[in-house]
Amino acid sequence: MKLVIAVIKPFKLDDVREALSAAGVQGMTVSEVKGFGRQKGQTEIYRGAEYTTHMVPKIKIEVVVEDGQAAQVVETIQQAAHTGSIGDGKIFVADIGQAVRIRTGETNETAL
Amino acid sequence: MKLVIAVIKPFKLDDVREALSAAGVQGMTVSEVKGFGRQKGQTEIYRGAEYTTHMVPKIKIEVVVEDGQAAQVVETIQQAAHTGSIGDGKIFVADIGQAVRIRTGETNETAL
Amino acid sequence: MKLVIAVIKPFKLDDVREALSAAGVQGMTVSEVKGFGRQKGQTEIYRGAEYTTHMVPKIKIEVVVEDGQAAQVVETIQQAAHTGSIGDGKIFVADIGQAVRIRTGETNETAL
Amino acid sequence: MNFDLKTLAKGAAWLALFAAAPAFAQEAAAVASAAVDAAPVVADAVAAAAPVVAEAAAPTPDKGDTAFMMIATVLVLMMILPGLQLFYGGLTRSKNMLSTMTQIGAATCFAMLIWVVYGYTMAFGPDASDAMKPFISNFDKMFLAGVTPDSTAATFTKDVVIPEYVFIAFQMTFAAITVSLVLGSVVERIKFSAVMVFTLVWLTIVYFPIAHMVWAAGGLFFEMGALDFAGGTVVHINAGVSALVAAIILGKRIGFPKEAMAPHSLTLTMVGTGLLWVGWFGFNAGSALEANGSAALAMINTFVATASAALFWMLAERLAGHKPSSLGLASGIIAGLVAVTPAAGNSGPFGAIVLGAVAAMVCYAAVAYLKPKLGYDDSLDAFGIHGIGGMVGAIGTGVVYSPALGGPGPADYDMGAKLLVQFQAVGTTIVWAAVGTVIAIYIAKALTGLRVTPEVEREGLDLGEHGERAYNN
Amino acid sequence: MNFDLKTLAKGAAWLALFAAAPAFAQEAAAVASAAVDAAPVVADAVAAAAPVVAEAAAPTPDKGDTAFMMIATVLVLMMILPGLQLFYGGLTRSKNMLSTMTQIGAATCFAMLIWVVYGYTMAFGPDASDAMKPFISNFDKMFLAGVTPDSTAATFTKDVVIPEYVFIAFQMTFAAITVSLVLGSVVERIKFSAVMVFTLVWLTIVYFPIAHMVWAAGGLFFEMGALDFAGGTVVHINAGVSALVAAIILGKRIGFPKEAMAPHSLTLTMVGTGLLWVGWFGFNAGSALEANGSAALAMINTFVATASAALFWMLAERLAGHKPSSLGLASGIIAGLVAVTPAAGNSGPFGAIVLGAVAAMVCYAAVAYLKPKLGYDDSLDAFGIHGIGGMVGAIGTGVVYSPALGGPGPADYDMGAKLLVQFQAVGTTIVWAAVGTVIAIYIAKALTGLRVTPEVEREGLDLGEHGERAYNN
Amino acid sequence: MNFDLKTLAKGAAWLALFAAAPAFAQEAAAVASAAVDAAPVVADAVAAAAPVVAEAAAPTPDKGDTAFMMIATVLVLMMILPGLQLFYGGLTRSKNMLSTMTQIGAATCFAMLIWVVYGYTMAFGPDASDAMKPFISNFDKMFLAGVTPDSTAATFTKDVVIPEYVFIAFQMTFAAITVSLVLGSVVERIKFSAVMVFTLVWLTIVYFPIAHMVWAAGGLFFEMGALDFAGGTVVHINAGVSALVAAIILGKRIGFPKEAMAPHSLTLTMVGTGLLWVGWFGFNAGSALEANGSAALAMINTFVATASAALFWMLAERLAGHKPSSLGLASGIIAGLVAVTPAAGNSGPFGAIVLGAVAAMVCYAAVAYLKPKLGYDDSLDAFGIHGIGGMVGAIGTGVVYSPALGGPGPADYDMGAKLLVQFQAVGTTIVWAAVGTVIAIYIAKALTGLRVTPEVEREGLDLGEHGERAYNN
Ligand SMILES: Nc1ncnc2c1ncn2[C@@H]1O[C@H](COP(=O)(O)OP(=O)(O)O)[C@@H](O)[C@H]1O
Ligand SMILES: Nc1ncnc2c1ncn2[C@@H]1O[C@H](COP(=O)(O)OP(=O)(O)O)[C@@H](O)[C@H]1O
Ligand SMILES: Nc1ncnc2c1ncn2[C@@H]1O[C@H](COP(=O)(O)OP(=O)(O)O)[C@@H](O)[C@H]1O
Repeated sequence: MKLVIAVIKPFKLDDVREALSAAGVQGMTVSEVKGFGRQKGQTEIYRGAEYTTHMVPKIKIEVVVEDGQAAQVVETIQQAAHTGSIGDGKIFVADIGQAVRIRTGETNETAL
Repeated sequence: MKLVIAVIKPFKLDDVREALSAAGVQGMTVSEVKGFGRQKGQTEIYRGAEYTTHMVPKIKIEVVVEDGQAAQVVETIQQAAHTGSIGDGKIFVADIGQAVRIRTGETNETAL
Repeated sequence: MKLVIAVIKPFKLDDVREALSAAGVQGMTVSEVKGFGRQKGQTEIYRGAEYTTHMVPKIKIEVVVEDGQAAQVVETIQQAAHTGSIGDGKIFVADIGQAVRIRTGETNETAL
Repeated sequence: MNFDLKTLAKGAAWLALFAAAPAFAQEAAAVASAAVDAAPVVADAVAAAAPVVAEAAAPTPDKGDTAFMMIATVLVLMMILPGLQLFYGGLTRSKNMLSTMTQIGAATCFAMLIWVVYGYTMAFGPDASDAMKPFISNFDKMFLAGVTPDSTAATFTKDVVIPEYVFIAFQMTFAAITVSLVLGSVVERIKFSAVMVFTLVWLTIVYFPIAHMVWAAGGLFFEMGALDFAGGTVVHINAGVSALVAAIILGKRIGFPKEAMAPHSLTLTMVGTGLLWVGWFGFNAGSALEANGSAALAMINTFVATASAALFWMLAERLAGHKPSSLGLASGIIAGLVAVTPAAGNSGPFGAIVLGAVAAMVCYAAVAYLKPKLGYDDSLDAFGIHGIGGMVGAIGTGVVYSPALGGPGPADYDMGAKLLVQFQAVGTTIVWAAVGTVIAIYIAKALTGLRVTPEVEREGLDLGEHGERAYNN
Repeated sequence: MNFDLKTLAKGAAWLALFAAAPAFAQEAAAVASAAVDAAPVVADAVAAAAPVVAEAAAPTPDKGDTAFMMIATVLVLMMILPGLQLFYGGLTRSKNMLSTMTQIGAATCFAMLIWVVYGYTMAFGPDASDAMKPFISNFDKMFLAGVTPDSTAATFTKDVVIPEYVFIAFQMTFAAITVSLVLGSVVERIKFSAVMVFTLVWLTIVYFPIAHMVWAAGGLFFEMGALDFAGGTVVHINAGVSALVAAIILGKRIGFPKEAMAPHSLTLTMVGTGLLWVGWFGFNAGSALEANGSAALAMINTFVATASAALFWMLAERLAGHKPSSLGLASGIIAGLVAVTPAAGNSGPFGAIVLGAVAAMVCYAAVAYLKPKLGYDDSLDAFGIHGIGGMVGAIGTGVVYSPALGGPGPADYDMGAKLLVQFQAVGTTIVWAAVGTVIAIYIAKALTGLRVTPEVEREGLDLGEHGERAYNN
Repeated sequence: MNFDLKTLAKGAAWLALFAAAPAFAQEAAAVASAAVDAAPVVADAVAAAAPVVAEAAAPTPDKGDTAFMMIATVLVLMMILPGLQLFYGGLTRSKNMLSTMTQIGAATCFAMLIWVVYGYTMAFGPDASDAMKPFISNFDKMFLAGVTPDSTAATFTKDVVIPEYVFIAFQMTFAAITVSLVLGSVVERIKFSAVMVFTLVWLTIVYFPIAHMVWAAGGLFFEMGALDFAGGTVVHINAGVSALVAAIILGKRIGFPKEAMAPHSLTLTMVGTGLLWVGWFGFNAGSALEANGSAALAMINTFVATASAALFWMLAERLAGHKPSSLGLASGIIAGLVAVTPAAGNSGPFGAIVLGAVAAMVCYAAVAYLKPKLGYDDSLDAFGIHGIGGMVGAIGTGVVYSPALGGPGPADYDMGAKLLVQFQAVGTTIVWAAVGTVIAIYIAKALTGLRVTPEVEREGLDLGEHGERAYNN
């Protein structure tokens, strides 16, 4: 199985989730992260003290899929999360050796 | 070494942590995430406007263990986090090639 | 490519980020996590009720780099995050099979 | 950008004005301080309303009244800062929290300055020509010319007066909260600079005239004998209708209604609700202008009508098959307060309880069913609660005023006739507010562009318009 | 489910009542407005306490008193909304924040309606039969029958009166806050519907009678000459004991005491603490019913006793080997306010300071040592602070009242005798409150099931009972 | 550690004192209650200032004044708890929120106890020897000896008095807020125990004397005829300068200015701002000591000067090329309130508007340009806003007081002379405050170590000093 990790712009989450569901993905895990990269953060000023946060709010999506499904999932995310402007984010793919559904004890593909 | 990733119900965290300690796990890293899956989120209504959040609050546990320990750790988590109802969560296992303890510079097994 | 995962003390984030930039890392993803390990949490008391949180606030840094760069990145983080006191944290390295830049569709090394 | 210039202009303008002020004051000093009139309520108060020229024999304020009115004034300020800021702010998304609070705060400050420069004289100054009289007063009291710590304002009781500065301050807070209420429908997308321009224009062409019509002797509704104890027409219908019009012109928020836009902190909304209720006693009881039985009646009504509305809103939620909610409690409290505003001193406690219950039910329907059907985006339901609730209150006041229902009306009270008057006042207010708002909003649009860019809207107005985040670590 | 029906029923019931009300009022209109009595303090106030029939020669209110009492009333409301909501809510877990605030808010609204329908007449209405007199008044003033803006209520000074509506409103807030205080021990697990039923029953069988006993001429404790300036017995002992009984019947929260249940926002608890202190001046000084020296004494005592308790609670924490905490400061402030309530006008400033210090130490011990030992789950320590603090205050008042300790008692003050009376009053209140609460809680249980399901409790009452989250993005 | 012992000591000390108190009181009881003097304003008020021995023919308080002053006192408390706690706390990082709120809360409580023990008599007690008279009163009123509910304090109007307990309480809140303001520059790194020691010493050697100099007949500045209506010198310059000195001695926070130290909740800062504004009316209008035209003038000025300052601060931000910010609005509001404090009853509304505008511009410059240049770390800009704003206000008052500018000054007002006096008062205050603070801080350092360890500072004072977290789940 593959673990697809996607870091995207927060307001794109709904689109990506819907696209993935449409693509038959049953589940995913989402977390709020901060991203550092080419996209520069906003400047905030408090009583003249200027802070440029290098960190930009992002959403990280982790989804584990069958090996066969991975390519399509990456594709789907890339399209759904795309705006064309700097900071759209990344998709990374890693191997997962084992998966278990806690409720049933099912393992691997059947656990997803 | 193996990275065991478990997504569980928040109120199960204490049980899982204790079970893992009992099983000899020395450390773990925990984060608050939102989960999307079979379990449906609560419906919230604000002045008649209905929102069904597809995302359910979950806890993600990441624990790196020696290869030999992995099976038992997965087992332990699965039992401690189990309630039998939808949304109990998943456990995923991935490979870790290297580990370092920042404080001492120790590496791999000794770093855990 | 390699995914370098580092769990460090929150106040070390700036140092690490700067060190990594200096080392030529273009981007990274950061999240707030809670750590469980040798370092014990603070004791809080509310009206005589004592709570010792086993969880200590930590920062998790995830950075994907070319295979060749990994060793140096680990090295850099280890030095920048080091204080020598318990709870400095860990660094883990895993394999990444594929990387995509959402904005351009570029893949692998060029996507980082 | 726009704001930059405009603010500069404004700044300059004021400085000029202020320089001029003293001069003004001097000339005017000669003028005897004419006691102003502020009778909010019944025609037969006109007697008391006749300007009384201050002289040796002039009545002096009772310190009990002065103390009461000063505190009442402070309470109304608390309704705005921090009351309304929290009530509205809690309902927005966290990325727009500061923008909401800042728009309310700045509009309030601006309204105060406008008020002392020319608002007060427009609403409560000396009589204008007979042609203008029904709509505004004349400008002789610009810069509060001639007002001194000894000048007094009439109340509804013959020979009972309060310091004019207190009356000016009390009415000033009414102007400030009314324009702030309007903002509830446009937050999360309107530019800060647009809010400032809108405030200036809207107060001038909508609020000051309507305040004069309702509360000043000679005012249109006042002469008609319309019942409006504490400003249901001037404040709530006025703000609610203007909010609706403004929201329609401005258009919906990006993603509305598809995206979830849950309140970022109902906790703060509840806090704001509590402070609004607390402050509302200054608003309603204070409108008696005296610490007397009429104020006491207004006070108890402001308790029970509100309590009733809060519970009936939650009841309405149950009837609609939902859970009774905290936001329901809060919305009911506000709806009840709005409805009882014109009725405060014009109803018995049980008339007020029924009025509150009806207002809650109607406002709930407006917010939960009417709004989705019509599809406009009134972000925080300024129209659904203040507009609708204000109308229920204004009409209902004509009913509960009847002695037959325990109201303080005269034995020979003619409900039919009074209801007609109430309807006329409401109708005129609706039209006036709607037209005035169209003008004000389009002027703001011309000068500032009115609406933030989609990027700013998406990222949040706090960062985009003010360069700040409401919450950090 | 239950709530649905009950609320409906309630709704219907009220509408019926309110329809009936005016009729009532009319009949009663003939009745002269009998001035009510509210002497919280000493037996020799009975003089002032005798009902005075309004007539031409009747005294009229001083506007200074009226102004003061109206503001005092508003301040007490602020103690509840948002004061108590924040103090209690901040101590709960975030998943129960709205539920806590909503239970307090709705109970308060319901209490207000019950008060004007029959609560006021039960506590402060015309004398009942000699047999009933020590416990309740009669029902002639149901629906505030016969009360008009001109009716007045007596104070402790002969011929000094205040508008009856103001007195009604002032006392109404006392009923509302007392029942709200009880909720502190049951939040995070009690059903919203159960809270509503409990409010109705508990006010009727516990609060109204005890308020009558303490404050009405002819009332049991009043005739005994028990000292209770602002309601230490009626409000705090009463609420504290009821809270303890309710908590025991209801049972512990899931996971208590094993799981960490840290306050979700001590920041908000501190805000609530500040607002409670601020509002408490309306509560304590207002209980003088006049803007006079007695109110001034109550005010300064409410400052210094509280300051002393706050610091001594933190000192107690140090003595116990812990860090002085913000929650300690807040808890000390509340403990001091509770303890000084009965003593406010019955002590000199230094007696008050000592009283506050002692109350803080004792309450700290109760909360930090007694509670764990006994093992009950009083979620927010309503008993530990209001119950225990109230007892320390009630007994302590008998001590600090002595002129020998700088108190305002008569030169020939017999402390032993007075302490006996105080103990009797406290004892009776404890028994009455305990028994009444058992009844009220079991009725609520029968009608609503009392406690939420484990799933709802685990997920939080905000979502489970109200379908909302306190905090979103 | 230190705190442990010291608190213990303190605790013991008080208990001793309090035990002694009544005795004291008794002896003193013989002494007739000398009416105190509190003339904040002009020399010719000295007439009213002469101590009036209470006797049969003594004037009795007007209930309107008493009501007003009691509420004004309560409003000032609200400025501190929760007002200032939120304004300051919101600006700190979340890890120091409780520490900031607790330091303010505990310092306030401690100040209240110190005030009744010996602060009041030092500032407003009977005349001391001619040598001491300009600086402090004598100690005859320690423990409020001889004060009863019937004692009265003079006002600025002949034969108009208020209950002495009210005057004591009103002034008590001034002492409490002033020391709390100082803390704004040292939070996030000073030890809690150090705050307590500093409070004790600083009030004794800095605040009480300066309060006496400004407000007591015979006081240095008072006799000079310095204009300070509500305490611009005593409260704001005093607090601001002390804050600066304390911050410099204490040193910068770790990571300042490199690390981002964004306010953790501007939302709460805005709430605090609103409550401060609301409460400030008690502070400014209350300083008239009567519910009269002078209070009314102070009230309207407290509205318009503030509104003007808020908008001009945002204008200044624009001129500096930044976005107008919510913190700008809040800072402007505070700057305006600070500047209008001495001018409240000493200016016309338009003089106040100009004063507010100028104060905002100057304070903005001080905070945005001066501070970075000088490089000291005044965490929350207590000096930049209270110190600088206070100076602008004190000097400006000498200008706007002129009748030529619409001020209430006499026709023959000699601005030059008055300005000289104002400068002298300001200068003396600066020196006195600076020297006194150096002493107080070094004593605190000797006893407590003054500053927390780097570990505690890094982890946050909430956990390190109080063992709590402000926010949990
Ligand atoms: N090497 C990396 N490892 C992990 N996350 C990365 C890496 N580079 C970028 N990211 C994540 O992707 C986000 C977007 O990257 P950025 O360089 O800002 O824009 P773009 O994706 O358009 O090149 C960053 O905010 C960060 O969260
Ligand atoms: N394919 C997946 N990849 C990553 N996380 C998943 C995946 N499927 C489910 N999850 C996580 O597991 C949680 C539980 O899954 P769900 O389908 O709701 O119930 P169950 O585990 O009982 O089948 C989800 O909320 C989500 O966080
Ligand atoms: N086996 C593990 N798997 C995942 N994370 C771990 C593991 N062990 C420790 N950590 C993380 O590293 C942090 C520091 O570890 P700790 O044992 O406290 O100190 P040290 O790193 O000095 O040994 C922990 O708080 C936890 O977040």
